[in-house]
Amino acid sequence: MSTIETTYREAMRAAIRDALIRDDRVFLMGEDVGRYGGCFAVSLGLLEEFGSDRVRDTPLSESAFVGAGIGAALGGMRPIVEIMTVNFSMLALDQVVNNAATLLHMSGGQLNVPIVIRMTTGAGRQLAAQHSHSLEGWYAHIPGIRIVVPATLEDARGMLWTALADPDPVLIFEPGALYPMKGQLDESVREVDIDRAAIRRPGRDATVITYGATLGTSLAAADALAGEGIDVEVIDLRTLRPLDDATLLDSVTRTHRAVVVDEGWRTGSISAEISARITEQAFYDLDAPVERVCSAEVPMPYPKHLEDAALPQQVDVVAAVRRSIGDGG
Amino acid sequence: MSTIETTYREAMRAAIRDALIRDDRVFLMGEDVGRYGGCFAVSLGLLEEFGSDRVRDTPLSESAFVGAGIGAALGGMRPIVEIMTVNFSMLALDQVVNNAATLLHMSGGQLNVPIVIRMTTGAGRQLAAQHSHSLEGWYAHIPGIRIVVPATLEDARGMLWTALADPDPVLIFEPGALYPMKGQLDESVREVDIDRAAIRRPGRDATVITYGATLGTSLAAADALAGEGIDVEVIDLRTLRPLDDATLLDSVTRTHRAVVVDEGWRTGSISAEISARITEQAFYDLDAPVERVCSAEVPMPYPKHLEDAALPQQVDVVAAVRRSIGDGG
Amino acid sequence: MSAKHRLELLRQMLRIRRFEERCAELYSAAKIRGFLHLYVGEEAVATGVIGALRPDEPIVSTYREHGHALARGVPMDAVMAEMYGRTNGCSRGRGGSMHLFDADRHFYGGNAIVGGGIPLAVGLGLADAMRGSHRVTTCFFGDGAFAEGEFHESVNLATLWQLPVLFACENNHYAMGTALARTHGQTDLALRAASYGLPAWPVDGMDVLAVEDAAHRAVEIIRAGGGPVFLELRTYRFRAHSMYDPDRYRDKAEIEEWKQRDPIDALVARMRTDGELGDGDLEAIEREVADELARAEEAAEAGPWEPVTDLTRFVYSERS
Amino acid sequence: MSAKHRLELLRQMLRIRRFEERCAELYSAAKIRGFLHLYVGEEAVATGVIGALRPDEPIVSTYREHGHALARGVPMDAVMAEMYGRTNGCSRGRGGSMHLFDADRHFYGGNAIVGGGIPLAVGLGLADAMRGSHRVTTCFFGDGAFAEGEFHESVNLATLWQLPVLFACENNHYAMGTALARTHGQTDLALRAASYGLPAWPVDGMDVLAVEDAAHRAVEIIRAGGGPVFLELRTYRFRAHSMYDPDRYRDKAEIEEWKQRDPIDALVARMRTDGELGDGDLEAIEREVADELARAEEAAEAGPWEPVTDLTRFVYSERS
Ligand SMILES: Cc1ncc(C[n+]2csc(CCOP(=O)(O)OP(=O)(O)O)c2C)c(N)n1
Ligand SMILES: Cc1ncc(C[n+]2csc(CCOP(=O)(O)OP(=O)(O)O)c2C)c(N)n1
Ligand SMILES: [Mg+2]
Ligand SMILES: [Mg+2]
Repeated sequence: MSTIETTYREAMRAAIRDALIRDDRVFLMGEDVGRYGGCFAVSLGLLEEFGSDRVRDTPLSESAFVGAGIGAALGGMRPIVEIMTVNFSMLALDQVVNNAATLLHMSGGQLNVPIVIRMTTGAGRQLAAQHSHSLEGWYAHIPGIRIVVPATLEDARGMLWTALADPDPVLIFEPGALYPMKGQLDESVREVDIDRAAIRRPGRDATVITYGATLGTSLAAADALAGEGIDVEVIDLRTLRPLDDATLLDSVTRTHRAVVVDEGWRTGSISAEISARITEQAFYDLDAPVERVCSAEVPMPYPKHLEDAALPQQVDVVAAVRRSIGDGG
Repeated sequence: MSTIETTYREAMRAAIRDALIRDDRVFLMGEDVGRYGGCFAVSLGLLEEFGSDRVRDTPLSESAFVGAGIGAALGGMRPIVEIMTVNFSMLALDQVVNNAATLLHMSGGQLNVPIVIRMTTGAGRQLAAQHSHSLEGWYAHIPGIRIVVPATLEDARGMLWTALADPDPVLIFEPGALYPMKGQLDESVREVDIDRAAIRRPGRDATVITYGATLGTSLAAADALAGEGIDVEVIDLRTLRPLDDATLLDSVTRTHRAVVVDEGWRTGSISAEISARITEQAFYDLDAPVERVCSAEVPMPYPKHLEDAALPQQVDVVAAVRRSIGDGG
Repeated sequence: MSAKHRLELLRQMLRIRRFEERCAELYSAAKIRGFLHLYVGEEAVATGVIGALRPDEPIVSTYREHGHALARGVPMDAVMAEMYGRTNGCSRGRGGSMHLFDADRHFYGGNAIVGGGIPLAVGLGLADAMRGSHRVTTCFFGDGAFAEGEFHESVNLATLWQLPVLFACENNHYAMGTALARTHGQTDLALRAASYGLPAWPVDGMDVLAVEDAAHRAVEIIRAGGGPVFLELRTYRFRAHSMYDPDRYRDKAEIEEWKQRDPIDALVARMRTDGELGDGDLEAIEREVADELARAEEAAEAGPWEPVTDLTRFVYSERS
Repeated sequence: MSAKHRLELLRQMLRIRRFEERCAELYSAAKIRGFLHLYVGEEAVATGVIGALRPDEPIVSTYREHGHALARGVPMDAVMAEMYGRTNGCSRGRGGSMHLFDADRHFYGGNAIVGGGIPLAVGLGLADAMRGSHRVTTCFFGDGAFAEGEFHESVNLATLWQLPVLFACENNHYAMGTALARTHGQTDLALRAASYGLPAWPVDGMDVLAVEDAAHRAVEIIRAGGGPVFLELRTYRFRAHSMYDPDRYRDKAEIEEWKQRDPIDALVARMRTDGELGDGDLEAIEREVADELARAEEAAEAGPWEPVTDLTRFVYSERS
């Protein structure tokens, strides 16, 4: 297999470009996706290549253009709708919760909504209290939609096409902190499965379950712990709804210890759901209570030192794994 | 103490009326709260008594009138903003998540938002997929706001005044199915604490934790189980954010078994958070995994038999308690 | 316009009227549950507007949509079965009164979020525009919905992109219990719509011929590539907002005044003066409608319930 | 208008201009982080509008609000310290550039959700109206925000209830990289606003005297109980949208053209011809501004950091 050096941002762009080439029902729509090149430069150059009809700048009207994306999907298109940042998606939530997620069911199976909605999520760039939330886990509460979070170059490159092939609404959350991430990518990647979680690092002593921006944090923590002779398995959820319980439970029944790491606020987080499911289905296999490492429950403060303090750090993951092992010890 | 016979609806109305009398900064604002008398007749007669300035009909503009309520609160008023049904609150979520919940923090402690937002929640009236959600547990994920759910006549009568006295935003969720609920209410009730959960039925063998419309279901299940000699403690959370861990843990460490009952969808529900917290803090006191009884993960179907099948029923609670006890048995 | 055509308009309005009058009874008989919003008095709007559309032109409606569904040709038995919540209903019984759907007939519902369907119509229009089609997508919504942000954003988007969308605003002068003048600072809705830069004008929504004429002009503009059009259809609902509504907020005299302009009576009178309504014509239509309604009710009564085991079907598509 | 007053307007615009030019340098020096949106070129708007307000009249702004904060009288050192994220910042360092607040000076921020502050302004106006006050609440927002549903709902609400709100639309002809004509089907924003039923007119936002004059007329209407007013202030930002923006979407000639209309140069030229600017006056102001800026930077540099142990303070009020 031949690989190329690329970034997460370029991989996302390649995925969008590829989709626009492969299927003429596909189009990209959102604020500044065209002439500006995307607020995080993801769609840079696509307007020039595909024209303003298929790379469509929208007014500041989140509810209408997300709703229009749903309508276009009903009309046989395959829209990729970009919302700049998860916080702004609150303005379009009515369309997502009351229309995209319900139409198939309300219509008794008549109306599919094959829309893909992409948005940036997460903190780490000192953007403060209205630009730094991580709400993908919160969205995972809604039946009728699928939630995916690419954490690797391969998933950034491959998840979009799989999402577009899905007959139902798929939301892709892109951790803003990952856009500059560099690495090697297999050139042949075009689509990837989005049904299963992935074991990014096999291990025997404890299972760390995470996704998105905290995958890197968790892998670094695992390396650190390896130095102490603690062998940690790291699982990347990849899809937050529906959750791949099988992969999680198989791991936990082997390691008997689980730590969930998640950039969302702790209360009502996806971590809580995972903790509850593991406890429900593997209670007697657990040597220690499931640990959670989440963000502090605070609207994100601007200063770097406070933002760092609010976010899950490698030391927090290391400490949680140690607690889990100490506990059961 | 002298009591009166009243309904949940009348108790809410008395609470609003009382607040309008006690504090001239208080006003009620929302769609059809005035001339129509409230879509569920909660505010019937208040326009005539207090006038259209303080009982204010609004246009269909959820985002603007919720935002205007936040602004009025910043301006020194004590608004009670009514959103007809939780589904419609999606249109105002930007104002709740990005403004009400963040202003105090973003301003470094300068700006309080003493707003109260009331809305109807829940299913049971065959209103189908866009009028039947139970999202109060979902809202509990958001730091900066407080979430309360009155399940009794006393709380319907007393929670509003306490909420108005709170310097921060409080959301009151009123289960639509409870409005007709009749009963005796202590005439002297004016305000109630909203910090603690309440043990509605003491018991020794298992703890059922619930709130809102499923409190009745849970108490009925407890009675049924009593017949089998199973003594169930039933806790009414009352406040979903912040959760009163102490009361829950104290009970579970006594009963060693917990079942959470919640009308929200199971995945990412408040039940998941409670399950995770109990496991984290009382793992070694548990004789069985925490059980959850939630709604089926489906946009609510219209027909009665399907709606019933989607909602937590007494038999489901009974079965969960039996599982919990059988498990540990 | 031929007498035959007017007779068709009359038949259509009567189908809607009789269907809904019966629904009110069936609601009291607890055969129909949940929310039920009747269209009685507004029949000329659905009949006139949808009469001007081709059968393959998409329609997006509201929770007050029985009239739109029937005018579009969704079979009455499928609509009635839906009200009953049976699997032979047009939404398989899952939707009920507020969620009538019929994909084959390009009827996109049935939306119970006020204003929630408007962006969907813009999107359906966008899909056509991107395929180079000027097929008209019609969106029905009310005077109350006009105040929602989704309306503003949608009309701007459709105008900016010159999409083939007909905005059919059913101004029945009330949003539930709130009168037009307590919803809008400026109550001339056509005037306000025009400010977005699209053709917009008010129409007498109690006169089916005027509505049909306006709709024809509107769709001609749109099909010619002239972009979206806004019609303010001034009408009135004779009954309460829903079966829950005691209707305390309207003055009875006002209701009576509007009833004098009943669109069905008006057309009948006009056809009589023009000698277009022969003896027994009306009775004949009434009989046909009564028969159709009786059959619909039977079909609904006989319709099977969805098995509880299928509760979670249609949350996601079934993968083959 | 007195020469002295014009000199004040000049001083105010220069304070804003020099402050922001320095912020751009401090951003490159990594003293300021996150998003930084500069107002350079638009100073006449904040200076003219806020100059017409009383100090106790509330202001609601956007993420491009340094100019509004300085014009309102938020001390420059408190603003600079906020950009640095220090506890002596006007938001205690928690907000940064996009979230400047000063409750004592009735400056309500500092909102980074486009359009998000507009309903807040309506609410502040509602609070005053309910107390019988016609104190003017001013809301600044852009041409892009005009497309948001929250704008539509808010203007209708303010007009319907005749609230004392000044809608100050800063039309700088771009929403980030999207030109006015690609955001709006009808680009005459004042015309569209007028359709809501409130007084609305366009103003040359590059001429501080024209802005101040228009603002005076607007607040007179509002204080007299005439309800809300909408001003479309036509202006231009000389710099990129934010420090992240390579500004690929604007034609350099267009930028140059607008720079010919620099509001500061324009006022200086005018005062010179009117003989209102004595030798050294300008230099004197520049010196004072430079000193103020130097002191502000020192204060920011010296400002303490919030201890990490206080991270979760201000999520909820501290109960006494
Ligand atoms: C977003 C939203 N807010 C409120 C409601 C409750 N509601 C249902 S219909 C209605 C009135 C709508 O009035 P209008 O748009 O004029 O339509 P009409 O009912 O008069 O046909 C209201 C307030 C809703 N369904 N959705
Ligand atoms: C709801 C929302 N959508 C998108 C953004 C990202 N964004 C920030 S500023 C901006 C452009 C706003 O344009 P305009 O209202 O004209 O104000 P200007 O920046 O020109 O002063 C955009 C798209 C945001 N902050 N909030
Ligand atoms: Mg109406
Ligand atoms: Mg702009």
